[in-house]
Amino acid sequence: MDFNLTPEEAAFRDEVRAFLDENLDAAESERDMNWFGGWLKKVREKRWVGFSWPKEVGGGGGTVMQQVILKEEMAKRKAPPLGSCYMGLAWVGPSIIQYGNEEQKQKYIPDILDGTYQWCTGYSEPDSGSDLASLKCRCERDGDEYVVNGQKIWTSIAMISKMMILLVRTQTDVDVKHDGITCLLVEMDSPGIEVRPIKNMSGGAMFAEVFLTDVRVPVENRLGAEGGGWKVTVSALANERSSIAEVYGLTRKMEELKDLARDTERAGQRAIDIPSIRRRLQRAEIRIESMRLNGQRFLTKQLKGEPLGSETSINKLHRASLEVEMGELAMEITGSASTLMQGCDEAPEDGRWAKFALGWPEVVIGGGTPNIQKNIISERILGLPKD
Amino acid sequence: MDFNLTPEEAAFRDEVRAFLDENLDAAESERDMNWFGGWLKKVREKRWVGFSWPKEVGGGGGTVMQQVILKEEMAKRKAPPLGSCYMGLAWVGPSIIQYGNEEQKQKYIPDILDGTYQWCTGYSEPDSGSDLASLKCRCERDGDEYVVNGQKIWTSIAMISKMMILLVRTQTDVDVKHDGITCLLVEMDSPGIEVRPIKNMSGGAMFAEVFLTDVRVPVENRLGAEGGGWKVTVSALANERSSIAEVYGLTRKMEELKDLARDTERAGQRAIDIPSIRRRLQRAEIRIESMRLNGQRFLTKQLKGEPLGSETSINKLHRASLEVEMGELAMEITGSASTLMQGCDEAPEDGRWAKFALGWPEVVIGGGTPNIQKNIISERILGLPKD
Amino acid sequence: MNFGFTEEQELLRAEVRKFLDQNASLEEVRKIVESDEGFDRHLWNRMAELGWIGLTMPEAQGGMGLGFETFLVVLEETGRSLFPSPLISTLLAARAIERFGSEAQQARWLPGLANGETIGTLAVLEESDDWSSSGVRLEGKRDGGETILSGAKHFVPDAGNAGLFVVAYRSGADPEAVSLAVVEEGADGVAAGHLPAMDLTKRLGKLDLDDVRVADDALLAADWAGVQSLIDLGAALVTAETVGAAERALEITTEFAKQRIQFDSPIGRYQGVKHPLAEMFVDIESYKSLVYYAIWAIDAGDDVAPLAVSRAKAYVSETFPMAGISGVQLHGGVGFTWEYDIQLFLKRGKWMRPMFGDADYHYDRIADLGGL
Amino acid sequence: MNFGFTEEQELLRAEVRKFLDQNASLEEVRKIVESDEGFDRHLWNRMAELGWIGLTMPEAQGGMGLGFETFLVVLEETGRSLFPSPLISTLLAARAIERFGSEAQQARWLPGLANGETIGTLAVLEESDDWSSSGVRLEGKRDGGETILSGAKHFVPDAGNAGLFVVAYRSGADPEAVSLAVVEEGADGVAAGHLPAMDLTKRLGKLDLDDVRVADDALLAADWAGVQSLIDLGAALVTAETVGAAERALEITTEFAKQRIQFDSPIGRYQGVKHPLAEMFVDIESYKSLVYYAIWAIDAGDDVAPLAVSRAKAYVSETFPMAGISGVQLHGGVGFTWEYDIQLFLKRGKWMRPMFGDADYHYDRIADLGGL
Repeated sequence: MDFNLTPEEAAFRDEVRAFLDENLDAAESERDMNWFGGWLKKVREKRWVGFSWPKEVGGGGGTVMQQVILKEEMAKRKAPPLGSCYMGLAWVGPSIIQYGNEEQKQKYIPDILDGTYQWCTGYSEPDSGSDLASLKCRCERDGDEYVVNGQKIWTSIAMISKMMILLVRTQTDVDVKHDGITCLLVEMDSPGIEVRPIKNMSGGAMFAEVFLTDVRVPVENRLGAEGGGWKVTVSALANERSSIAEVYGLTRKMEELKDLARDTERAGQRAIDIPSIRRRLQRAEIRIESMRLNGQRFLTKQLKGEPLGSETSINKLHRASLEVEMGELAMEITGSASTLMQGCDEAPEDGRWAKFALGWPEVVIGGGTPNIQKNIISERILGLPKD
Repeated sequence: MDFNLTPEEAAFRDEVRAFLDENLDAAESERDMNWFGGWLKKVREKRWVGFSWPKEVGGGGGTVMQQVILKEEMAKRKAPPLGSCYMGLAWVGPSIIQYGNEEQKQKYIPDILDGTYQWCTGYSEPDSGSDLASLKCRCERDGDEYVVNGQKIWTSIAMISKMMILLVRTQTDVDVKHDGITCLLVEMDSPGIEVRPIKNMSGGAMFAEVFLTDVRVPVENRLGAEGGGWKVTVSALANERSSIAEVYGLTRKMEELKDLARDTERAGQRAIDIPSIRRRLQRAEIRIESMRLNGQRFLTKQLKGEPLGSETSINKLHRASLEVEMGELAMEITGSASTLMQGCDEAPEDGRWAKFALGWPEVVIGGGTPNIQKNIISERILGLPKD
Repeated sequence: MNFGFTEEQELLRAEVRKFLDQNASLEEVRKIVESDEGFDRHLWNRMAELGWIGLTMPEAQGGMGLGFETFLVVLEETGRSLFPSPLISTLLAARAIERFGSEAQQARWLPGLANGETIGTLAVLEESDDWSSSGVRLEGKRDGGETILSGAKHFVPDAGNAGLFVVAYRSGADPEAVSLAVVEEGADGVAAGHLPAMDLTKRLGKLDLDDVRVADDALLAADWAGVQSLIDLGAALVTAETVGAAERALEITTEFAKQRIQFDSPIGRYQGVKHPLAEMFVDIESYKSLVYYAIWAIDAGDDVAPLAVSRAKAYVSETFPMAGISGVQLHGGVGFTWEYDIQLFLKRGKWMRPMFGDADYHYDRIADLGGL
Repeated sequence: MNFGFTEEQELLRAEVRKFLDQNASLEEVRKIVESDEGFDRHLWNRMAELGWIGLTMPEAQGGMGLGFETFLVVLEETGRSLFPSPLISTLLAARAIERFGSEAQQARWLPGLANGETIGTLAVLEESDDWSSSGVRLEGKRDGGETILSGAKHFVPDAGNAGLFVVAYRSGADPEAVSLAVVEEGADGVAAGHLPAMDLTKRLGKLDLDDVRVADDALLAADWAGVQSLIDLGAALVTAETVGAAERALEITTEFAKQRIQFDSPIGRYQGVKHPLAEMFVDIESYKSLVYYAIWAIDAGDDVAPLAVSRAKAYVSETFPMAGISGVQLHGGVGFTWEYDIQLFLKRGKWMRPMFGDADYHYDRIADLGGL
C-alpha cells in the first residue's frame, strides 16, 4: 500500500492548489453569475473541463490519478463546478467521443466543453423502472428521418435543455430486449416534443416528463449503429461508476454541517456540544471517510485495469443513508427554525438546509433505492437466491 | 379511560403489599433454598399459586385485574416466583383443568400447585418449525396402551422433569393436518425415552431433544379425546397471550441495569452519566413503559371480552429488541470486565450480566423470531400479501 | 382499569371523520393551504358550531366542559387529514386563561375563543429557541400601572391568524419569574405574521412587540410552573395529533405497497417493504399508548403527567420523522413528487419534531423530573 | 496511490490460510481452547518457525523486519479462524521493547519473542478500566537503584501464558508521567493467571505485583505518548483481526441462509434475511478500508495514524457486536446452540468491543486529536 503521491502527481496537486489560491480569493459578494462565467473561462483554459477526455477532442487528457487529485482539491476548497453543461460532461460527451462520427464530435463536443447550452438524457420510461432495456419508445424510419413516438420520465433539466440524448426502440421483434435499441441526438425544439416538469416536494422541479409525438429526427443525428444504442448507453453508465466525486460532495456538505452546528446556539450551548448531535456527526464523518477509502480501494482496482462491479453499491448505500441523516441532523441542529423556508430572515441560511432535507430523494432514489442496492449486494456479491 | 383501581382492587393491592412487607424483609443472606421453600409455602397458603385457576381445583380464583395487580406488585418488589412447577403452571395445568377428567385433575393439579415435581412440554419437532401442526411423532394404539415413536426438540427442562405433556399423531390420513393429533401425559422415566440436553452458547442447557422409542403410555393418560389434541394445545397457547408478566420482568431487569450503571465507574465518571449510555437507557425505559401501556390496552380488550389477536406481536417485537439491547448495554457499561464469566471476583456481579447478554436468543427466538413477528403484523394486521 | 374510549367518544370520532372526509380531503387541504390565511375560516366556524373548538372549555363560557381525553379523538382525526387550523393554538390560549385568569378575564375572552370568533395562540419561545425559563427574556417593565412589553416572540404557531396572544414574559429577577400576559392583535405596537413554512398545513410566525402597553387586567396569574404545564399540554396535543397523521401515513404507504406492481407482484410482498411498515405500526401503537396515558394523567391531575408527556413526545419526535422518510422511500420514484400525498406527512414529521420540545429537550426533562 | 496488497503479501495470506485450514479448523479450535493454556504451543512454535511471529520484529533480533501492513494479512487469517494465540500480545510487547528499549534490551528479549519461546503481553489497564494516563496508578517507587512495583494490572490479554509483561507504571507526579517496565514471570512477587472468559479463544487475566523489584536495565525509555502509540497499535491490530472474523461470520451466515429451507425455499431468498447480510457486507468492507489505512499510516509514521485508528475502532466496536447478534438471529433456533459456529463470532464481538478502547473512548479520542 502507498497513499503517497508520486513527484509528478504532487506537482500537479500543487498546480491545482496554486490555481485555487489565485482564483478563489474573490470576496463572497463577487461570486455572482459574472464571477462564475469568469471561473468557467479560466478552468476551460486550464483544460480542466472534460479533463478525462482525450486532448484531440479538446479534453484535458488527465490520468485517472490526476482526475482524482483535481476533484479532491476542488472539493476541499469548495470550488464551483468544472464546466456548466452538466449532463453533457457526465453522460453525452463520453458517448459521442466513443461512438460519434467526426462530424458529430466537431458539432457537439466544443459546445459541451464551453457550456454553450444544456443537454438532457431521455432514458427512463414510466413502465421501465430499474429495467432500462425494456424501453418502448417507438421509432420508425421514414426516408432520411426517424419518426419517434413515446414518453420519457425522470429526465433531468429537460426544461432548460437544447439537446437530448434519446434512447428509442427501432426494432421490436428481438430475442434479447437489449437489441433493437437506437440512440438519437434530438433538438428539444423539434415539433412534437412536450416537456412537463415534475414538481418535487420542495416545490421546484429538477426532473420532467417528455412526451414525443411524431418527432422527426434526421438520420445523421443517430449516435452509433441502428440497433446499437444499448452499447452506447452502457458505456455512458460505466462512466458513472466511480464514486470519488460523490464523496467529496458529501465531505463538503459535512464541513458546512459542522459549521452550522458550531454556529447554532441551542439553549445556551453550541449545537455541536450537545452529545447526541456530536455523536451523530462523528458517525457520519467516519462513514464519509470510509467511503473515501472505499473509493480509493476501487480506484486501485481501476488503476490495475480490473473492472468495477457491484461493489460500487457499498458507497451508494452509505450515501443514501448519509444524505437522509445529514438532512435530519441539520433539522435537529436548527430546531424550531428548521422548517422555515427561503425568504425570511428567521430561516437558517435562508432555508438552504430545509431545502437540503427535502432534497435527498432525488439523489437516493435516482441511483436505485437502498433496497435495490441491498439486493444487488446480496445476490451478485454474496450469491443469495433472487426473491 | 380510567387507570385508577376500584376500592376492592386497591384493597387487594394493599393486601399484597402488606404480605410482601412482612415476608420479603428477610436479609439477602437468608435467601437460600430453605428460604425459597418457606416462601412457596406461604404464597401457596394465600392461594396465589395458580391464582387464575378456579378455586374448586385448588387455584385462587383471582379476577383478571387481581392477577395483574399481583404480578405487578411482585415484580416491583423483585419477589421470587409464585410457585416452582414452571411449565405446569403456565401450560399443563390450564389444559388439564379444561380437558382433563376428574381423576387426572386430582392426580396432577395439587402436585403442580405444590411444585412437587417438574413438567415439560413435548410440542416442537425438528422439521415442524413454526408450523406446529405438521408434527409427525407416531403413535399407535396397542390394547390399553399407546406406543409412541418419534423425536421432540426445544423441550424446556426435559432433563429435570418427571412428567411430559406430549403431542403425538394418532392418525395420518387426515384432510386437515390439525386433525389426528392426540395429547398424552407421559412419565419421563418410561422405558424408551432418551433426553439429550441442547447445550447453549452460555455452556448451559435449558432445552433438550427428547427421543421416544416404543414408549408405552397407558390410555388413561390421554388428555382429551383421541384426535382432539390440537384443541388442547391451542387453549394452552392462548393462555400465553397476555404480555403483562413479560413487561414486569423487563421492568425489573431495567431497574437492575440502572443500578449497574449507577454503581459502575468508567474513567472517573458513573456509567449512567455517560451521555450515550444514558440516552440508550432512557430509550429502553420508554419502550418498556410503552409495553406496559400497550399491555393495558390489550387488557382492556380482554376485560371487555374481546379476543386478543396479532397485536400481541407488538410487545413481542419490543421485547426482542430490548432483550438484546439491554444485554449490550450491560456489556458497554461494564467495559473491559464485561466478558468475564462467573467464578472470579473481577466479573461484575459474578458474571450474571455476561450470562444475560448470551441469554436473549432463548427468549427472543423461542417466541418466534422478529422476522416472523413482522410478517404477522404486516400480513394479518396491515393486510399485505404473503411472501 | 379502562384504557379505551367511551361510546360517546367513538361516536364523536365518527362524526369528526365524516366531517373531515367530506370537507377536508387531502385534495381539499392542498387548496386550503394555498390561501393567504392558510386555513378555511368557514370550516373553522362550522367546527365551532359543532362544539369541537370549545370542547374542553368551561360550559359557563360557551364550552362543553369535557376532558382532553375526549378532545384527543378530535385531534387524531385532524391529524389523519392534516387538517390546517389553529385548533391546538386556540386551545392552549384558552387553557391559559381558564387556569390562570380571573372570572372576569375568562368571561372576557373565553366565549370568543370557544365560538371560533377569536383565534388564540401561546407565545413562549424567543430567538434562543429555549423552552426553559431562561429562554424567556422579554421583560415586563412596569410603567404607571401598566406593563410594557418590547421585544419579539419567535416560532409562534398560527401567529399570522391569531387575534389573541398569550405571551410569556419575565416578571422579575428570579430565573423562574415568568408570567403570562394577554395581548390582542390590533393593539398599538403589536405586529405578527407568518413565515414561509415547509409544512404548509402548519404555520409558524413571529410576534413583534414594540412598546406594547398591557393593562393589569390583561395579566394572568401564572408562574413558571404554570407556563410549563401549558408547554406540556402543547406537547401532548401535538403528539396526539401526530398519532392520527402517522396512522394515515402508514395507511397510504401500505395501500401503495399493495397496488404497486414490480417484477409481476405487488411490492408489499417483499420483506424489505413489509417489515419497515410493521415497524412503523409497532411505533405508532406504542406512542399512541404513551400519549393516551399522558392525556389521561393531565385530565386526572396526576403527578405523573409531565413525565408521561415527555416520554410520549421523545418517542414520537425520534420516530415519526423517520417514518415519513421511510414512507417516501418505500414509494420509490413517485414518493417525492408534489403530486403524491406521502410527502405531506414527511413534512408534518419535520414540523412536529421541535414543537413544544424535541427529543433532546424531553429526555433532559425526564431526568429533571427525577426519571432516568 | 496503491490501496492493495503485493503479490508477496497475497502469497503469505494463502500460506497462512492453508496452515490454519489444516491445523486450526473451528472444530480444532474448539478442542484447543478446552486445554489449560487455551492455545496450542506446538502450532505456536511452528508459526514462529515460519517467521510469522517475528514478522515485524527487527531482522537483527531474529525477526523479518517487515511492516504491519504485511502482518495485517496474517491477522485477517487468524481472525477468520478465530485462532487462539497470544500473537497480538506478543507483538505489542516486542514493539514496546523495539521502540523504547536500548540495543541491549532488544538483544535480551526480542529474539525470544520472535522465535516463540517467550510469550509477551502489554499490561496497561487497572481496576478503573481507564485507558487515559490517569488510569495508570501503579507507582514505581525508587529504592536503592531499583524500582518497586506493587499493585495489580487488570484485563491483561494472555496474562496466564505470558513470560514477559511490559507494564505501564507511574513514574512521577505529572499526570502524564507514565513509563514502561519489563517484568518477567517467575520473578519474586509476580503472579498472573487467566480469568473465566466468554470468548474462550481470547483470554484475559490479572497480573498481581507484590513488591516486585525491577532493575534499571528492565525499564524502557517510554513516555505517555509512547504508551499511547502502543494502545493505538493494539486497537489497530484487534480491528484488523476482527475484519477476518467478521468476513467469516458473514460467510457462515450466508451459507446457512442458502442451505436452510423453510416454506419450500432457502431463507436467503427473503429480504428480511438478505438485506441484513448486505448491510453487514457494507460495514465490513468499510471498516476494512479504515483499518487498512490506519495500519498504512502507522507503518508510514504518518501523523494521521491515531485518528485513523480511532475511526476504525469506533466503527468496528459499534457494528461488529451487533453483526454477531444478527448472525445468530438469522440462524433461527440453532444459532445459539453450542454446536453451531456462529455463536463463537458473537462472543468474539463482545470480547473485541472494549479491547484497547470501546467506541465511546475512541470518539472522545477523535475529539481530543482535533477531529470532530
